[in-house]
Amino acid sequence: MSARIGIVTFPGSLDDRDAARAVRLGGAEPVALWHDDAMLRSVDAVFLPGGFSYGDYLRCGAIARFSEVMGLVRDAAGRGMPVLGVCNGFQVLCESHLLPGALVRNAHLRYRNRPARLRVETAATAWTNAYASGAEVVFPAKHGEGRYVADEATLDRLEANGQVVFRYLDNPNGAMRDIAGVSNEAGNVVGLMPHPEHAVEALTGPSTDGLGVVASITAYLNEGAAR
Amino acid sequence: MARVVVDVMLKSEILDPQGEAVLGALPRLGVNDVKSVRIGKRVEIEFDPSVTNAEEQSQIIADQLLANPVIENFTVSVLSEDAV
Amino acid sequence: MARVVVDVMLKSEILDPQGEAVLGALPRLGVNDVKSVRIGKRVEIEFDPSVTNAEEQSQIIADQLLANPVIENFTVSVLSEDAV
Amino acid sequence: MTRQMLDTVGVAEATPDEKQPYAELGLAEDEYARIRQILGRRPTQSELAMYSIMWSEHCSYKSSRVHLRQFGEKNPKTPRLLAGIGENAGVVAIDEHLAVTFKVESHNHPSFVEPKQGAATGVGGIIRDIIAMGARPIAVMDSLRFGELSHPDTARVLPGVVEGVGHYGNCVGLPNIGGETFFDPCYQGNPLVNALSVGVLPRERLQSMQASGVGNVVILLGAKTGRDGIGGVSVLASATFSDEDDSDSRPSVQVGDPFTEKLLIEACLELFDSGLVEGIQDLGGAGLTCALSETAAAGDGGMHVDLERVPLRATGMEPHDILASESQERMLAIVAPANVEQVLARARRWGLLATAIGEVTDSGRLVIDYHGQAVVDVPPASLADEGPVYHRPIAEPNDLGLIAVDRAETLPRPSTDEEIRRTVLDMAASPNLCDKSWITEQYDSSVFGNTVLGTPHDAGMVRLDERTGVGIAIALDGNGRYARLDPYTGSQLALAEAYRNVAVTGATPIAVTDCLNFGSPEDPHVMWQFERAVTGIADGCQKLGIPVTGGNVSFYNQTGSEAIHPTPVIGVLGVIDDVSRRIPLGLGQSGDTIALIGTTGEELSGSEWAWATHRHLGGVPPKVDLDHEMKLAELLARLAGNEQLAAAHDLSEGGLAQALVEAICNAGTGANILLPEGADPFTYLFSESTGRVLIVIPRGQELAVRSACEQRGLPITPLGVVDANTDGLHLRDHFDIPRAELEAAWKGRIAAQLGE
Ligand SMILES: Nc1ncnc2c1ncn2[C@@H]1O[C@H](COP(=O)(O)OP(=O)(O)O)[C@@H](O)[C@H]1O
Ligand SMILES: [Mg+2]
Repeated sequence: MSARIGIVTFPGSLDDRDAARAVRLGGAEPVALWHDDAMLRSVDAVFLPGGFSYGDYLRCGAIARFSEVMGLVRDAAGRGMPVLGVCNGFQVLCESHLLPGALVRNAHLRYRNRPARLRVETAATAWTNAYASGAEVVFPAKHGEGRYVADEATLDRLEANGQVVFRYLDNPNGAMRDIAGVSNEAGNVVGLMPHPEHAVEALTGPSTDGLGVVASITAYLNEGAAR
Repeated sequence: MARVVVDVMLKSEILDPQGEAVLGALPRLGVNDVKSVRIGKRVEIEFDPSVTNAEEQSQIIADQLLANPVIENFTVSVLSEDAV
Repeated sequence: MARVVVDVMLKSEILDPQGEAVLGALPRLGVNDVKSVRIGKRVEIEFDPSVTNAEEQSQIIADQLLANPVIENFTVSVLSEDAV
Repeated sequence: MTRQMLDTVGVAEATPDEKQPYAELGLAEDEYARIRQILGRRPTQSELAMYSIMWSEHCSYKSSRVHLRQFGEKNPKTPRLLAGIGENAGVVAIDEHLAVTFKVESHNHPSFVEPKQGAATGVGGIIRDIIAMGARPIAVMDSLRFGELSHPDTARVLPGVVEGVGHYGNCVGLPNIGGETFFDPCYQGNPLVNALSVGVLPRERLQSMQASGVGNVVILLGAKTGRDGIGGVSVLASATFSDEDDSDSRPSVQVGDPFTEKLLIEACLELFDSGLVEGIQDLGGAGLTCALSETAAAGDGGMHVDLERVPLRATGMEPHDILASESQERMLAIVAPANVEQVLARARRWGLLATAIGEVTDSGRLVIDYHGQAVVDVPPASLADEGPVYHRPIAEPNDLGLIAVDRAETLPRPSTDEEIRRTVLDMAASPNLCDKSWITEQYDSSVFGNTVLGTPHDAGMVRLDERTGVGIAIALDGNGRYARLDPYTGSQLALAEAYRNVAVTGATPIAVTDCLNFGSPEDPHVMWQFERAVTGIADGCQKLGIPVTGGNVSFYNQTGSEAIHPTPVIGVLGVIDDVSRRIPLGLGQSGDTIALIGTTGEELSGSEWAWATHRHLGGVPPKVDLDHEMKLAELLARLAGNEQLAAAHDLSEGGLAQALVEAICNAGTGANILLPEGADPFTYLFSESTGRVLIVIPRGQELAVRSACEQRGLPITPLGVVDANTDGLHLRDHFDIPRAELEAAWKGRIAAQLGE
């Protein structure tokens, strides 16, 4: 049976359909989750897509944190369920304290849309195990508030624990230590600013590298099932 | 050293979608008695100790740079003027 | 009716590129004596007249929603508490 | 009169001699007289506000209507056209299941006053037109014109406009798939911001704006109503209550809330899919006034509204304020009584306000009550359809003869290889030809995952259906300079360019939308330009066999007596059966052949070269040959279908030189070019003769492509080869320009000029 990946739609989510397409192209089954529903529909993993949840009006992701579904996601993540947040989804995870740090206004103050070259720093997460550590991938990066910040002690800890998952090769936003994506300590929760779900078809994306994310979660879940 | 605060708020007749979004989220925190939320900018300006006309200069900065007169109002307040 | 203002500012150790940009633009206005500019948010909350614990509620709102403790500090001030 | 006393229909009847500020509201004396005649009494304040808005140039098209009729008369008949001019946006069939709706609209003046919000709400407004047809908006485009790039006010207007276009589109989740950016001093005080949106719908989901079915409920969806953009109508307040000048009653800028717009999109689509609405209309320029009168007039002719039910954002709003407000992100739905509960529930689920404010009647009148008292009682068609029609005087500008003989072909030209080489670089760095990434990087181009071609391609292309691969391409083009020289030819040049830009992607053009940006219609010279431009477009579309499906007129783009160049902006929509067969911009692979289709004449008048190097505008614009354009489009579609082209690029401003620069800068390889025997290098590189396309032919296809051209009588000239070993541009016997030097010239100009 293929893995069931829940994709959350908040009011203002934009990439929910695209995330579902990526999941489908990667051979898993997308399951729509609604922000206001108090159920996770027995999904095996959760994907928080990009967009502007609640308009991103106060701070990106700040209001989405209070949704019904995030309460469930927080509990499930605590029990080890894999959770991925992309762009706005990453912001929601940071605001929900499921991931360390915060995402603030790009240093150059503009929204910028460019393909980003990234290095996969660790394959030891639920969402990156299909890549080789150190592999180079290209995902579109497009955001106005994607500069990753945390205090120095936190950054040192992330580096030491192998929680820096993706690093920019050409830092597009001033992120500290070129960080594009991080994980929690257990490695089941991952967030990144660039969009793997927009790099799944040669026809529409700068690469098809994003399929690796779906391959990773599928492999991770299969392995779990086998155990 | 002079510290000045410039508060920039949207004019009352201008839609403030940020404020509306926060207002809409408050019930989720269990807060139900708020009538309105408006969100603006707070700008803290720190002048060189030698400056004596910090307020005047801040007026200029606020008027020309910090506020967009078409949609925003501002107020200038001097926090401390202990210039030598 | 109770009106409360919550000021939210980036922590001092967090780079504020918007403030830097304003600072950088000041010489063009002929202002050269500014040492620093920091830009934050000013949130004006208006409670229902019946509310008696506006300050307390504002603390909660600020702490949980208006400010992100990883990067921001906040202060709450009650402007008028002429609730009946 | 005091604020407490409502100007009701009864009061109006009782006080026939009350002085009314109709002139301040922009109504002529005879128009006011006609209103009195229609009503058989003086209008109430609210009615006066409604007539002044609906009979304004913006809403009634009173100066343009007599000319725009040509579109209807000359439009080729095509079974593809499911809805045309007069609807919120034209709808064209794509295949037996899908249809597409698209339209371009201006938001020029608001974007000058408040660039960011003006541009943002321009995008928001055009998106709602698309929703109103029953479609899901799937992309946006923007056509922007500013004063000189180096002018200080451009540094205010341009970043604001771009931020507004980007912010709104990005937040509402629509990819920006292209547009144009043009600088000319004539736009200094009148920047042009034209926004296009396109949407897709299953054919059976097409919606109408009719308020029919007596007893059906009128529901207002979306944002609360505030004092936004209550332009002229504030006169009513000031004229009547002169002693009370609080800032609250001043008209204000409209602020966009893309988040609410996104909720409107999703909620409306759910309502359509569940068959819950009978009619739908967006609230645009004239707010409730327009939506109520248009839906009522299009339906059974009667409607009753309780205005106090409209949710308000501001205090102290009077009935005429509520009716005139241009608050954004609102729609009006007509719903059967049995469905009202469901509609309200769906809206609630999306966190969207929805309020029943009235119902359809068979009275033949639009009756609006405010707390039980009638403030409006009018025949709705008198507002919506029976506005004044002007036959404005027309006169050819007297300077045209002089301008025509002042030909750019006589200007001094670069002659040595070094001078020509320098010119290639200077032109590439000129504001109109330089790379626009600083702008387009602020736009999301890939959300939805269906963008097949976006910036910097000649046209944007999106996939409509993942299973069949069917897609559409759209290009948006205009050239005010050509139109200034000759508005008839100029508008056809814009049409031809947009048509060709669609064709070079491999798509087949099928429909047109247009935004006509002009000066004051009260100036007979401007009216002449307008008439010529409309005729040019109508004739051109008739010839090309593609209908004009809708558009927008923007007059009064002038400062004092100085009008902008007449600037028709044309959007052409094309269809492609399989988007994987699209032709990209670029250079293909090393060893591929580079060739030019079309004929290069000596046509430099109105060209970018004449302007950029001599600040010259004179002569007659390049000739248009629409027969040729049709053959060219047919050829390109065929070659794309056969996968016989590796790349293609339309030649436009800047001619062959600029097309080569762009192709090289968007490819990893270089171009090794040999100009044809006897060609004058300068003319060949910089002439702006139309109907030309630079193509790249994969190895082994040269003969097939050549014979396909010859069969159609299309001249093809081999120009050289793609060469991995050539660095940048190698023009044999003349000069080399290494890639680094080309890119340094072409890129970064806008950022540098804006100090970033
Ligand atoms: N304001 C804009 N918004 C979006 N795309 C733009 C804008 N300005 C220019 N572009 C894109 O930049 C590219 C070059 O523009 P242009 O030279 O006008 O193209 P063309 O001459 O083929 O019409 C095109 O892909 C166009 O869509
Ligand atoms: Mg063009």
